Amino acid sequence: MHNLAAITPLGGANAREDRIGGITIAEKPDRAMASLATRMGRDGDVAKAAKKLFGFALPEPGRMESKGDWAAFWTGPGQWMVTAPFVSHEDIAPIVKAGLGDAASITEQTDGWAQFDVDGSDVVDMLERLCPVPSRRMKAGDATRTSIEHLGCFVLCRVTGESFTVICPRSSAASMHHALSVAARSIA
Amino acid sequence: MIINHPLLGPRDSQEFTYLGDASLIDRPDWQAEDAVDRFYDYLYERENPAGEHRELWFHEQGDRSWLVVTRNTLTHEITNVELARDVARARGRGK
Amino acid sequence: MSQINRISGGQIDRAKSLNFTFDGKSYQGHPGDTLASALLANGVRLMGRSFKYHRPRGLLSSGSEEPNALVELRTGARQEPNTRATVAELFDGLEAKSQNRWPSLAFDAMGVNDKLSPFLAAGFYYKTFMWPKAFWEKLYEPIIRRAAGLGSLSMEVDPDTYDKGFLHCDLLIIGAGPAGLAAALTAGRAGADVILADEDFALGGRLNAETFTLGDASGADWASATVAELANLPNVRLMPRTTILGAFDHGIYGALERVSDHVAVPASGKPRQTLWRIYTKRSLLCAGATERPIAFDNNDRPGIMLAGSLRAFANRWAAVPDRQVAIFTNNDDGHRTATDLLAKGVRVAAVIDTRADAPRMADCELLAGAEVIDCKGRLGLTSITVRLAGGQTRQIACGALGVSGGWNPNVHLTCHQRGIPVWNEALAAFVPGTNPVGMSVAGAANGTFSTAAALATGAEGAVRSLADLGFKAKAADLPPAEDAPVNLSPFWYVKGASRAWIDQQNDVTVKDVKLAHQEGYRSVEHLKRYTTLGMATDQGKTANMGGLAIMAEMTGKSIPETGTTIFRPPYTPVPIAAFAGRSAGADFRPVRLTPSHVWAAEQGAVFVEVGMWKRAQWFPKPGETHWRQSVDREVLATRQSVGICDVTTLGKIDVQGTDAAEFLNRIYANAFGKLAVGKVRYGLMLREDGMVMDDGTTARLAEDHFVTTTTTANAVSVYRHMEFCRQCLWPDLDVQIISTTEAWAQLSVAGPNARKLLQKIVDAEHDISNEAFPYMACGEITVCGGLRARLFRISFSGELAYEIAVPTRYGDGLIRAMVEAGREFDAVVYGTEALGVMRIEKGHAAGNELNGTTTALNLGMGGMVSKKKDSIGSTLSEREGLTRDDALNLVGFRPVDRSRAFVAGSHFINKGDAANAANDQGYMTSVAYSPNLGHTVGLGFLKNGANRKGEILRAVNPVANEEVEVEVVSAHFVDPEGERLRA
Amino acid sequence: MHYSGFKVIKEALTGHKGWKPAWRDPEPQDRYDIVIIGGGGHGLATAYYLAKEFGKARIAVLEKGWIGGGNVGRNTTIIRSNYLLDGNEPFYEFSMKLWEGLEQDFNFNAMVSQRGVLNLCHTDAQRDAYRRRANAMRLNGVDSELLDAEGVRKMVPFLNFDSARFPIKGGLLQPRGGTVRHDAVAWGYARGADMRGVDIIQNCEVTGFRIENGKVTGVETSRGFIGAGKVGCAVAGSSGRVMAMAGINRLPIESHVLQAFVTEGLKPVIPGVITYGAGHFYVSQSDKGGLVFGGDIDGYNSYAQRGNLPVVEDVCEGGMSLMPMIGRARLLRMWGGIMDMSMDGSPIIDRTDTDGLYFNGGWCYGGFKATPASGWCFAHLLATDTPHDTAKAYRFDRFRKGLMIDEKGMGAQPNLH
Repeated sequence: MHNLAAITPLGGANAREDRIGGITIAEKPDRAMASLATRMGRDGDVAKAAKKLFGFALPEPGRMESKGDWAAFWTGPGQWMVTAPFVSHEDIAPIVKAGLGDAASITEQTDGWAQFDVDGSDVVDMLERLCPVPSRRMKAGDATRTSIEHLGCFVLCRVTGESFTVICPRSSAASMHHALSVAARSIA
Repeated sequence: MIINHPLLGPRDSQEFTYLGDASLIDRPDWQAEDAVDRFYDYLYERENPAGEHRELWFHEQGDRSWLVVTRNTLTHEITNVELARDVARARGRGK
Repeated sequence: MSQINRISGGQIDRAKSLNFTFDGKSYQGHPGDTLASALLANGVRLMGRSFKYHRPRGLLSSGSEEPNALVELRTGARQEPNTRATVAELFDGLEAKSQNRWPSLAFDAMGVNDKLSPFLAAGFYYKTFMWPKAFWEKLYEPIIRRAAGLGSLSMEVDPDTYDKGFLHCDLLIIGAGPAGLAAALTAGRAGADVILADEDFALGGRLNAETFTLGDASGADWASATVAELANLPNVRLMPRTTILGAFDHGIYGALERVSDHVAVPASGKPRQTLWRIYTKRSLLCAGATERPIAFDNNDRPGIMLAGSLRAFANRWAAVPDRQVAIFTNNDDGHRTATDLLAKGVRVAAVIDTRADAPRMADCELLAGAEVIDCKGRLGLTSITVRLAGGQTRQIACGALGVSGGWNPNVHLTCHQRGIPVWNEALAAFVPGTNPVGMSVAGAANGTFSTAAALATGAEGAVRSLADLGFKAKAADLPPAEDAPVNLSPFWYVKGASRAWIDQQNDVTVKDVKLAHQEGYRSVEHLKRYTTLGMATDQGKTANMGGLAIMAEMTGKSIPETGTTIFRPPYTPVPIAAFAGRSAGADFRPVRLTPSHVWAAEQGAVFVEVGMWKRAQWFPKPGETHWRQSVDREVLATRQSVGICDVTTLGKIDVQGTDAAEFLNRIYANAFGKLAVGKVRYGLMLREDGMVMDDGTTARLAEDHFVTTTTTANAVSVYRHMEFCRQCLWPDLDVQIISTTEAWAQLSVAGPNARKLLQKIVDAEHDISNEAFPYMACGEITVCGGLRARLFRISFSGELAYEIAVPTRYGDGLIRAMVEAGREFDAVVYGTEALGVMRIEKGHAAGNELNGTTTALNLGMGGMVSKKKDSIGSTLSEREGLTRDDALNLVGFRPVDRSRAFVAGSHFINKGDAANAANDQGYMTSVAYSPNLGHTVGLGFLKNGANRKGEILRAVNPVANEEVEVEVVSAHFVDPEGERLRA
Repeated sequence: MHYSGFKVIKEALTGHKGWKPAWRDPEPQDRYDIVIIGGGGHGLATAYYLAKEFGKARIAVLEKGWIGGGNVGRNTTIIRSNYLLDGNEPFYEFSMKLWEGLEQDFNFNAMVSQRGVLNLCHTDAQRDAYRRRANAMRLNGVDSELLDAEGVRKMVPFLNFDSARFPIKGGLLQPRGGTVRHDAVAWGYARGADMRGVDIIQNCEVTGFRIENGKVTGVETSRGFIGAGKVGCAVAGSSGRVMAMAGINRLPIESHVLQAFVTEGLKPVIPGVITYGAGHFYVSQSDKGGLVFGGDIDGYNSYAQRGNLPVVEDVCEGGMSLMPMIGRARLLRMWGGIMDMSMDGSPIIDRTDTDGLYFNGGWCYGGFKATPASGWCFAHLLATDTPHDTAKAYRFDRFRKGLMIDEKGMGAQPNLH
């Protein structure tokens, strides 16, 4: 076991969680993530292998699927992000690679991103101050890439109208956290 | 503007980055006799129509697809949106 | 009671009083008041001064079209110039000042302009102030600029915040008058997602200003009952205090919500205003109409206002400018004002109607076929002069005059996509022509003026709009309402009038319009620009039609032949801060932080902006007082022992697939096919025009797996370019790319002791000796007891160097471990400044050299552009202009007198030549003080530089009046043979 | 009629009865020696100089709408000659010198106001690039100054020095840069040309070219055929449309929309022109008090003369980052113009392959400041068939030959220039 300590995207030893009005903003460094991109002409192989590895079919555009440890959301034609608990899947890329073989290109993405769970009954009021996608109309399992305050990010809907995850480039975690907090305060 | 993404539905054009005329797909043959002339024409000359224009947009804050958008430059009306990869293949581009 | 002109009734809460001041004097009003209504109630008619002639002015209107009553609202950093008193909602403690006057509103020294007005006719300034030439800037313009503008900025940073947001709806209803409310009821009950927006704080539009009944209820009561029902529908969003400011492409509307303008200070964390971008499937414009005045001599005196506004003040706000009023109209609607005011106990001296056959509608004297030709009362109206039908004149005492020239539909938003309104002869007004796609118009905005018609067309409009979307809506059941026709005889200005104001704020008079015609400025655009008609803060809402009508008369053409009045966004002016939202000041753009940021901040690093990144520029040590001391120390220590630098910011793109090598072959000028697994190669990327786009290293981790790096600045554009090549040029290549820039914390370790240091970090099973891991090797390793990592033996500094990458969360831990491990070598951590010094010493091109106009040939890398394969940019790089013999070459420079320094941006001039453009030999791109060499070193582009080594030139810097003799040398100042990096 | 202060006083005292139309409204003749298509700034200036400096007669300017209704009437009025490259700098300096004597020359006060143009820099690399440019200007005999952060603070203390996302490191100042009342430029040239016999024909849209044996013999218009010895095309954003009528279907030009903005009138706060180096924002204050500002083009091909919200917001964000004290100033009006964006960001003044047809275009969004020199150089080319010394580089074939004049180094992507 190596001896290097990890820090969170916001720079702390522990994940940060804030409650502003009815909204909770929680940093989530405990999810490992890898990208999966279908090799040319290997769609069928990918579908099969993915079903076997994850236990579900890779989701359609704009959607997210999950089962057990695994979740996946669509990111582009023939491309997905796959996530699993960090504690058990820190080496997520080789695990996925092993399952997909040469049918897909797998790239470790865990630390490329900062994940924030935003929850609360008025979370949509907050999100509509931040991003152009219609968060009010998003249903559980909807997942899309968009931008918030000039930052490219993914917005995933976990529970319709209540729970979302915002995933942004790790280096900008502080700016994203600031943007989320300001928006939460303005509706608090 | 709103670009009706073939896979994702309507999206704010602010999520996209614009390149220009879709003829940029038709990159000339480097081994042609008059390759320099062809490349010059390909890269520098534009029809610049006042009306229907096929153009390339990149869904930078989205799924990273390049799209070919058919848009009227007088009214900004968009009549067709295609994945550029499909258009490129249809125009005979491959490997 | 001090509110001497407060009458009975109205929609104000008399139980509560609000204190406010105007020009330092204290007054009281009530909730429901605007600043304008409260001032009127307090007997204040004089509220402002005009722009050019500084004429005393009062209210013209009761709404957002107001041209005259502009004030500086609030004080200190919240001071808000040019605020229309008519839309400023009264709050307790409100402070307002009049503007554009000195020393006081009642006595304004600049009022002398009014006396000089014959000399200040339209466009006078185009014809004079030209002699002597120097006087324009020294004398004339400073005087003009001193007189410029209306209100003033505080010059302080606004303490309030602004929000932005995005809304989506099926139907956006713009305006909550009778048409808008009927539409909202219809659409809301049908279950559609509806947004109903109105600029007013009270929804209801004219229903709140009129005495009509809707069924059994007053208009205002019906409006509030309807609003109450709508508020209970979850699919309807009511947005009072929200102006739809513009109609943009594809059904996108901009809206400004004034969240906190009705309170003294926004609540903690709340924005002052929110700018909404509303995505609509359909929209229904129910924006009502704006009344237009009739011009007559001195028609701008305080107390003269639009008749509809006069009755709005009386009915809604229970305020009148005076207890004795008169009405001047060319249409039936003007008479309503008389009726309503009489009902309120206000004396109506007469209704003057330009129509000879005017009906007698109000219970007061009617002067049919008569015209108001002049009036008295400089600071407030005292009387009007009426020319009776028979030609005789009559003086009528009054303190207020309501003027109605008819109503213009508020077509503004229909014009925002260059739709052109069409003329309606019966209304003598423009009505919507081509509307933006998805927009319909209802009610007065569409020229259907009666309340019944507004209700009906609003409901029908909603039904039709929703039918397009597949909703089967049923028109809401609507109460019976007045359905009076429009009876109007066009009348724009009183013949013979001269100083009769058309555009009150900008002081454009009838004679100015005539002068413009006389001088040939006859198109609407020329008229507008020459006279400034319609260019004031009200965008000519009450002025444009009058100007157009006079021009039509002058040219002998009809109004529609003469032109039309189109409007541009925004509908009403919008604070710049609102458009910026949260992206202001330090929050202008997001910040990107490096993995070692926390550690660097602990060390007291000085940070520098590199694109969005904040990078450590240098790490000052105690006792270092100048940045050069820190940087020199970092450079020397690195070259003498070892230095560590966070280089995470370089773009990293993962390239995989069976065709990955071929793909790289095509996007880089040099070849990649034969790069062995476990090796790294430098790559030069060209744009299709042959200019260098970017450079970086590419490591082959497996047959079908590469990691390529970009410069920090170009990471995004290179990735986009690669996607373009992959999807648009070679769609069948099997290659997948994805950015991994932030997934890995990457540290550079450079210097003779780099390996020794690394060996303490890299786990023992990985042999990184020079033999096992030579220059340009790469591999996947583990560090610190099993953490997966990547190691690249590449060098930017020219030293023995590596870049080591670990998952980003461990980057902080890694730099701490490296610093600890490096203690025995006196390792330093260096910043971007030392990095820059070392790369200049080594002669590596960077951003200053890759400026988008340099070719591989310019950089001395022409040989890298392979002619054996197709790659982006190779063909056009052969053009004659890019391959000239005297093309610029990147070379090094050192001062002949080593004690002298030169600067980047200097130009090269041959010795003995005059320093001018014709003799320009090139320019210096990058300069640093080399602590290793003890003198300044520079890189630069020099004509035919490759063949001019040893030549002495002058590096001239005329902007600082400096020049330094320099010698042309190799760009590789340090270790030109590359022995160190292979050590 | 000569304009003067004396004349203004005289007319004021006699009821302004003596003012005559600033230019005539003539019927088109059958034939002219030279026909200029486009009654914008460049077209009118070309006609003016053809008549005044090159002694040409029988000249017409054909305008499809009203003169001055295009970009000369919808820009942010900035003049400057702070260019880097040899292909550009002498030309823009020639223009600047013409501005400096323009009003006396054409007897119309265009309010040429040289209050300085200050370009801010926010990184060392930007400062180095500005120094190179400042020196290039000096080597061309043009005024330039390089300010450090303190110098900038002294000059414009109201900028955001304390909480800026991108701190101000200095600036490139051209003291002679400034602003001009844009409409007056069109009108002044029109009046001056008209006085010298040029026919300015408004509401006369060119609908086609008559080309015989490879030579232009005239143009078809909405008011009939008009014969011409030579035809000069100066139609900016409409270049593609007009040249296509002459069978030239492809040009190194794209038409894009540029938006500009003006606030309500405010008491003077901004001395000259200030441009932000870390965002898309530049601003000046007009003599009427409005802050006139703009930023980047919308970025997509357009002939619609209107833009969209993202750029409005982007520009205002830049403004609020640089000078937050303007926050409570209200944006009064926004408008869009069609920019003839060339492939290297620099213009074209050249002959075409069709004998007798000459082209002036590709001004990107810098055409206003170029108006006098563009007119003069185009007149030179039309009159002498040789390029003016300062406009020699503005050739069509420079792209084919690899002689681009790319100030920004953006390459063949017009929306980035």
